[in-house]
Amino acid sequence: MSEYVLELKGITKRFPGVTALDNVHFKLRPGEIHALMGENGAGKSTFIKVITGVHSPDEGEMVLYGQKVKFSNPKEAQTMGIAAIYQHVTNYPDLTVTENIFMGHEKVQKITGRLLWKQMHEEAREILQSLGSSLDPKTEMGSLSVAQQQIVEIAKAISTNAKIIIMDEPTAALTARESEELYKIAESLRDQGASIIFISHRFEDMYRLASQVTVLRDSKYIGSWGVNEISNDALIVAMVGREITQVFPKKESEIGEKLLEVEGLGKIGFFADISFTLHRGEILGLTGLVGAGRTEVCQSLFGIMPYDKGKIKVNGREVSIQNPKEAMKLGIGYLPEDRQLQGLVLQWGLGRNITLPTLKNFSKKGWLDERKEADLAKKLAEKVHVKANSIFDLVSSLSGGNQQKVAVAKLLTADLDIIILDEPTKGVDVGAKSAIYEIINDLASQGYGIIMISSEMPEVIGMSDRIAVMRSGRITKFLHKEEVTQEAILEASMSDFSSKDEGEESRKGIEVKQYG
Amino acid sequence: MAEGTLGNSNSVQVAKKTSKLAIVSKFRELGLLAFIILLCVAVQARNPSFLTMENINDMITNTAILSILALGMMLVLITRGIDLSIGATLALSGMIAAQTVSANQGLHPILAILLGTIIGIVCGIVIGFLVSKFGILPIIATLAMMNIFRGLTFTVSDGQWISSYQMPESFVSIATSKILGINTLIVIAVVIYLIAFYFINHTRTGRQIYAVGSNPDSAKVSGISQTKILMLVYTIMGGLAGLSGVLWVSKFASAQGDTASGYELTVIAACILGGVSIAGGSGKLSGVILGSLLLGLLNNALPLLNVSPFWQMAIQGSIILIAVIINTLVKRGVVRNNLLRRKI
Amino acid sequence: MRRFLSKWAVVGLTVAMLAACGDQKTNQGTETEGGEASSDGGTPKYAMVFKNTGNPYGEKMMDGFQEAIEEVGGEVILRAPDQPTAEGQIQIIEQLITQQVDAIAIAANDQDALEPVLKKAMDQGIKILSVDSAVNANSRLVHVNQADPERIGRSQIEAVSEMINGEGQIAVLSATSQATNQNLWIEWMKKELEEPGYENIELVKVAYGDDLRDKSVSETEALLKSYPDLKAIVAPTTVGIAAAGKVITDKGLNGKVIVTGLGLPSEMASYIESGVSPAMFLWNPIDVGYGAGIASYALVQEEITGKVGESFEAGRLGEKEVVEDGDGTQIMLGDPFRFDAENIDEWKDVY
Amino acid sequence: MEQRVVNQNEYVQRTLTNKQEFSLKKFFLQWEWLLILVFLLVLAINTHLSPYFLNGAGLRDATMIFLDKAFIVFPMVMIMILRDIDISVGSTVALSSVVMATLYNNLGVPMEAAIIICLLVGALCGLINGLLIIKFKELSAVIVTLGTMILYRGLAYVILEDQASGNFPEWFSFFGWGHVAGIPFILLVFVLFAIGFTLLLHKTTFGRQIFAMGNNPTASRFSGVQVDKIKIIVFVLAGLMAAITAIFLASRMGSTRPNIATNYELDVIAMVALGGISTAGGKGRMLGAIIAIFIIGYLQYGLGLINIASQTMLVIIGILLIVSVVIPKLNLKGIFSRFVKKRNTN
Repeated sequence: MSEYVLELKGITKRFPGVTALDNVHFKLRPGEIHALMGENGAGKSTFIKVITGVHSPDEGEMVLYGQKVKFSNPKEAQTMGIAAIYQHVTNYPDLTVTENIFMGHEKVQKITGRLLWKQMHEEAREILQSLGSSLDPKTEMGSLSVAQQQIVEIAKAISTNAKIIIMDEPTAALTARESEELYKIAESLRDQGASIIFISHRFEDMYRLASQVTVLRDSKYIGSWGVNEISNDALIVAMVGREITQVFPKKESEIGEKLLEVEGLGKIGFFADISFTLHRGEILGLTGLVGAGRTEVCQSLFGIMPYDKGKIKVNGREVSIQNPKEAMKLGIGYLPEDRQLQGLVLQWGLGRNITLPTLKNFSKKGWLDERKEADLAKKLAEKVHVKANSIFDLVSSLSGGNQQKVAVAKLLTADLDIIILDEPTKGVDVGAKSAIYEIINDLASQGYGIIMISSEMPEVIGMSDRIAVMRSGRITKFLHKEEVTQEAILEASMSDFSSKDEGEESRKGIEVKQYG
Repeated sequence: MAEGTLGNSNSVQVAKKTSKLAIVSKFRELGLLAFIILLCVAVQARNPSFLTMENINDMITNTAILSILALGMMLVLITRGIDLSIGATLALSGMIAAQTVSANQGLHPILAILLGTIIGIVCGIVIGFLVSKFGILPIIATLAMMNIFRGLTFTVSDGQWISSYQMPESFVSIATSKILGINTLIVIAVVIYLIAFYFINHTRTGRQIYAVGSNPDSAKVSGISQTKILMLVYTIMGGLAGLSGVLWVSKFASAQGDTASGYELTVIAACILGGVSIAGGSGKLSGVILGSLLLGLLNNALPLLNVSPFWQMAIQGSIILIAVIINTLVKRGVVRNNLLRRKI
Repeated sequence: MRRFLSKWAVVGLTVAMLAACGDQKTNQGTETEGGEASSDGGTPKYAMVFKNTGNPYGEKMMDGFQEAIEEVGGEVILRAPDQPTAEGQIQIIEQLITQQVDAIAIAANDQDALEPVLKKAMDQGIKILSVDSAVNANSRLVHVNQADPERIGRSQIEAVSEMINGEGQIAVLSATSQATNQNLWIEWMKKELEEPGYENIELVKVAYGDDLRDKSVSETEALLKSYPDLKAIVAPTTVGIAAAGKVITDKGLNGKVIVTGLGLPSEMASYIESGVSPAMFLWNPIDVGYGAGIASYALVQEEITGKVGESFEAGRLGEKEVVEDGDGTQIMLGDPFRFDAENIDEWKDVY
Repeated sequence: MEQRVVNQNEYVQRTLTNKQEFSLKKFFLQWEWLLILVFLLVLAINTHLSPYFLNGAGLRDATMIFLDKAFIVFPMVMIMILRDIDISVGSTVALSSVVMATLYNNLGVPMEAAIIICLLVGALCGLINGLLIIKFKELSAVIVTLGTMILYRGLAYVILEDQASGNFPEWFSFFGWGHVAGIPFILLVFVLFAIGFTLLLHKTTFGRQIFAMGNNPTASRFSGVQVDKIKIIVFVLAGLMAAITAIFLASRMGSTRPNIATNYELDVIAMVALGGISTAGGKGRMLGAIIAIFIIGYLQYGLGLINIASQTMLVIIGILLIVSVVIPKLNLKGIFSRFVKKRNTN
């Protein structure tokens, strides 16, 4: 047993309606960086929440340093030397870096319980320096960039002198340069004898860092390999679980006239020089890494966060879009990434959710015609095959996939031309996935123009006619269906225009690793 | 090599950032201070008797109670709460304390203060319980308790006032006596502030108050009990209100049923002026002191300037609104700076 | 378990509170002479509505009213809104109308705001009289006036002038600037000051303390600052005079600046004894209430109708006559009573 | 392979019912029934305590006493469904009425015009609240309206300087005192507004969108609901209704002054909370609030008839408010635990 610091056997975790983890195994050697790969919704995040004691598993056991353990809360895990850096940084924006690092395990004088600021600031400074950052520990957390906050999170993990550090998509929001910095930190931690679980669905991370890789798919354990034991393709198959061409039904729709033209769209701090066109019946895949600015671009198109530079033309007519209502009037619809927060009113029946965007369609002078509403809701809910008994079933009671279908149905009520889908299959089970693909294709063949944001390469490749790759706020490459390959996309999404010099370096670095 | 360069560039960035932020965050206090000084000069010009040692002393003495209450309110606001019941709590504890001392003249003033504080604490606990255990909106809970406490005050007083002749000299002298030549009220306020300073800056619990206000969710992950903190905060608020009740009664040598009705607004105003954020998480003692001083100053100066009493409310209201708006604008500025700093 | 706790707590809380109002109800009961019980319209009902609750001056007035009604026999109802507002008094009067009381004596928070509701009451045959602070003439039969405002005003100036032996600056610290009584009195003070003999007395300012402790205090302090050689402060309001007395005492100006005006003996006792206020005035609120009680009885018995010249036997106050008062009529209870070191002891515990 | 299968049952055409199935249990588990019960209880107790209570004319005219502030309840229900709160309404009443009176008395503006302007002032106050709230989202409605609460009343004092201003024309007293066919005019107006607002909240797209926002502001925004616009409208409505209250109140007192309608906000919030509008937003019915108005109104009236001291009423109303916000939370827990137990047994 001493061969592994951490071993999980047959972990199963169920949530109402969905099995998040199904008999998952995992072995972690001391001083290794272990990549945990899988598509969005494969169960990676749930898995680490189990390790860190946020969730307690329904089945299976966990062996830490050779003895069985059972965490009832995060603190226990922490004291046992497990620290996690979560995907969405969780910190105290109003407090100083030092406090964020030491929150929960402050240094206090034995008797008086007085906080020892000097020591904490000192130690904080040291840790940060050991991470190659010279942040002033006294700065407010809220004023730091995401990358810097990540570093503080890592510093926090170190300050608890954790033996096992879990990084959940740490590079998601970082530029190439920042990621590179992070890689170095991870390596130095490993060299100091810490074991690191590195969650990501990006190959470059794995190639760059990991010696071992475990793959989850659809909340099941697929397998564990040494990084150089397994070929890229085999890994993709392991992650995606099917020959890519199979799942995505050929769509038979011819591309029509221009619907949407975007010229030099920009918003300070989020994206710049975004130009592209969208045609009837076309599916434009918009990919790139999380935080590359894809969502921001589309939300600007939909009027959620108004852009401050550039032109938008709909059907050749120049328009300005200040709020979602205007966008919808222009025939633009948007399926948000986070359906629970942005997409649906969970406390409502699915019928009401479907009709919310277009209440005026079945109301006379603002008076609702509830019968008409119910009929329409029924029609659409059936059209997208929502699994439910009544349109009055609460959305919160539906599975992720069905919730997503309801969200899609919302778009069908309005008379739209352009539909923007932000991660349409995120956290959706395989069955529902292919159903949603079907729907998307139907829409395309009905002459809608579709923009599909997705981080899942197989999905993008399988669905799109054209693919725009974004990188830190800019479109770096357009790829046509024919020329598309995973490498091409990776290449484009890793090239870093923001800072030429280091961009070159890091790019080379990656290429080496890939062909090596 | 690469590491080195990275480190440097990083450090440069950070240095810039901190200095900028330092300015921004200092901005409010400084601005407030500047405003206060300006006001002083203006008033002095109009009425030379303003900046006399005696008047300053009066001013600070009158501000003492306000500042004590503002301190408690700051803690409540930091946890994203609000307490509208303190005026009533103050009246209740003041009334009961006064009745007690008038009943048995021998009672040592310290005991009176203790009694009042305890009554306040009880009131605070009730509110804390409603807020933390039942998750009732603080504003609703405290509005209701304000009614109840006020009603109880009238009830226990049975419509009577407790007048100065009924109070033993020892009790009245709490507010008039001097310690080391400084009025006791001021001394008490200072002591409380010193304790508070230590508490919120140098103890875990103190920092946890900020943590809960700043990000309740990660506070849970860090194993901080929100219930406990809320309980604590409202209890402290109640305690301070109770204490203030006794001081108030002793200061004016009279306890009435309608003592300090509507005073909670002044207190909240002081906090907001001091830059305590209603969104929770942030608030400085220095700010609160300045905020209280500014209001104390206004109360003292407006009569000296023969400003019509009817303008005072309007002035107060506008000052509050302006203060909070400026505050948010400054915050936005910071955010925007951070965005601009992001390279694309 | 947790749920149990919380549930239990709420119950506890509620019970505690209800208990609180419980005993409140009871001591109300005694005041209202079993107002709940008597539904038989036999005994006449006399109601008094004061400005606001929790005001000892009002409490004393109500005591006097009650005493009077007990003498002549009848049921007493004593009410006051929780804040000194007209809305509150309107509500109460509506309720009294429904209870078919025979007479309402009211100390008004607003001269005119009560007119509609009081007229409604009178239409239903309820006898309306105002006491202490009047309502306008067409919404009352008669006003029971604690003391002649002219005498109140003049006698305060006389007293002050005597205290500062005829020369020096004086200031007035009043209640709110709309308080009808105070304003009337201040008018008379000014008139008196025009009389010969006051040439050396200068009224420097009329300040308003709004009957709030803290405000009255800072107003007083402001007066002392702005007028360093101020000789006396005249405060024709109980809160104001007490606050002034307190400030003078704390600042050790005892003897330099004297305080006089109208105040409750209980509130002023310590300052009169200490000499901060050599003397001050007030009529006896108990007598005022008593007078109002008898007057309402007389009205109900149709002894008087509120016409000038009528007169009635006002119990221990002796014969009282209805006299003219602007466009209305009033019953005058006589001069304000002077309190000083000699007599304060016997009064400070009375009211 | 396995894929195909899934797809198969994906594509089995399912049908959903669009008929709301009626559950008696659910129907009777509504908060409103509890309220009606309480209401009857109040009537019963009062009738028992005071012989004057149960008397047609009395009950009818009692509404004239407490309905004035009730107008503000309607918009407040919407505001609290939106998870906001407006504590400046009392001051708005004061300001708008004071403006009206001053215009009429001091500036010789005809009363009709003065009334219109009064309404405008109220609306303006609401508009200012709304704008501040949407422009400075970082500030909670509490703090904004706290500021304007002080400001508005302050302005009222500036205008009237603590004087009362009255002697309106004869006909003006009709608002507060007039009867139409034996029914108080104010009651009629109230009923009209009650119906209007109930329909507005429960039968129109506007109302539907309010509920959406109360439950999930973000999702509403992404669904094209014009969040800011609706917020402003609601706050303007609050100001407007406050102005209407001001008119009735001024007419009732035949005059006005800056300190009228103090603490009205508390009474209104109490009514709304008692009406079962969840302070967390998103839930609640107009009907509940309307019943609550009459509960509190007749409770105060009844207690008044037995001459309960006003301070005691303060306490009782306070307790009523606390209990009304605590009870639902307890019930929820209770129902939930029972539900769970059933699960376990089955």
